[in-house]
Amino acid sequence: MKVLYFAWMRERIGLPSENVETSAGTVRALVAELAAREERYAAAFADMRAVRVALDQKMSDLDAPLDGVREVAFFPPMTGG
Amino acid sequence: MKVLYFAWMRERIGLPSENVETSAGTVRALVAELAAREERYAAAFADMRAVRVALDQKMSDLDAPLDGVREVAFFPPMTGG
Amino acid sequence: MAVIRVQAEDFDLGREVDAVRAGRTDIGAVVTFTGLVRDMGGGQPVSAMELEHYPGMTEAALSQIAAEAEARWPLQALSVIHRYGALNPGDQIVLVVAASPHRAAAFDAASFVMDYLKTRAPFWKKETTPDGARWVDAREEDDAAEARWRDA
Amino acid sequence: MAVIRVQAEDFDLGREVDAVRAGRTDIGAVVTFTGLVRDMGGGQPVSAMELEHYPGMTEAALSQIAAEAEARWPLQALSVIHRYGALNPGDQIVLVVAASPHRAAAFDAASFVMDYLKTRAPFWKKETTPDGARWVDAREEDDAAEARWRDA
Repeated sequence: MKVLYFAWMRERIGLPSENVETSAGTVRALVAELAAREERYAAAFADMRAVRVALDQKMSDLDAPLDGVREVAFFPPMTGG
Repeated sequence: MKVLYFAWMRERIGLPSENVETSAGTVRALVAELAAREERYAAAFADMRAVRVALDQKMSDLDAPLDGVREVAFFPPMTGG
Repeated sequence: MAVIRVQAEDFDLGREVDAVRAGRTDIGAVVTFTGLVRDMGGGQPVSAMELEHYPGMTEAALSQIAAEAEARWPLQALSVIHRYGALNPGDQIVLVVAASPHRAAAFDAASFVMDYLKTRAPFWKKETTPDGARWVDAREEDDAAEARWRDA
Repeated sequence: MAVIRVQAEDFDLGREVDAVRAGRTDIGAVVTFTGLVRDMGGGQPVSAMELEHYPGMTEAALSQIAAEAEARWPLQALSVIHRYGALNPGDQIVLVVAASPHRAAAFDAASFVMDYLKTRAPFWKKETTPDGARWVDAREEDDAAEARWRDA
């Protein structure tokens, strides 16, 4: 599964994207796995109110299942326009 | 006093403007004088719901006094933009 | 101070917005409205339009509307350009440009100016149709559009 | 079908509107919104901006927003152009062009697209200030601006 990070999440984790081997069933379980890895991940996922998630480029939420998902993206609230 | 007509009022009366000698105290009295002149004036002022008036280039109404007014304009509701 | 122009000549949207933006970096939002002559009116094909106005009062009315908008929203620039004379379908009639630090003010100000202009600026349209030329009737929805700013 | 472009290059307002109007005489109203980089942000001077986005999802999100606008209002054309990369104060960020027979639809559609774009298109702004570079915080008023279309 490809995992992408944008904006300050990308900077905090230090990667724009990575391939993740996981058996997590939901976004929430994946976040728990990633946050347990290292301090920089824990810092990026510390305040989940400030984190948004997209599954295969569609906005989603923490309880969404990951079955069949190829691309998960984490980022802060959008500030375009 | 200068009296101006616009759009279909101008066409119905057949004049864009004219100088009018009047002692009418209000717009309503001036309209009565003009309408009594000839059929073309009577036709132009037949439906006063469709007539707007400006005094010295400011929107006004039938009951406004004419003291000191130099320019009276009659026209249908505006359709610009 | 708003830019007000009443003219027979066409105008250039890009050039007018460039003039508003020139030399400044404090504008966050520019909203423009361009009104065009449609090829249909009152359910009939329109082949030409004549726009009559009241010279002198037109400029005063547009200046008054612009001043009300400037008093109501934090505008950094406001331009209102309206044409008169002979026009054809597809031609530009009116342009409003509103600039503000914030988008809501720019949208509201441009919309307000158009709603007030429709009912308060002394312009009259005459359309040429297959049945001949006829004066366009004022629309009740234009009165309603203006009224919503008074209730607000 | 809306025109959607996500690009590093600048755009030309006049040219985009000309493209919408070209060869047609049925449009009555064109509303444009241009968003610009301001020289102030969060009460601090801003000397530069970096706009990051999510390639692929950005285009999909803008297309979805445009499709919702087209379903909601009788639009004759809708263009959404958004830049990314390094920008300076005064630079253009985003352009929305909405064309319709009637002005209210053009105003509402352009305003709707901007409100949805602010909260749903994956762009993130980083501003350079005298204290260093910082990511711009999302604003609660942008959520409120989007919500008003859902209540409507």
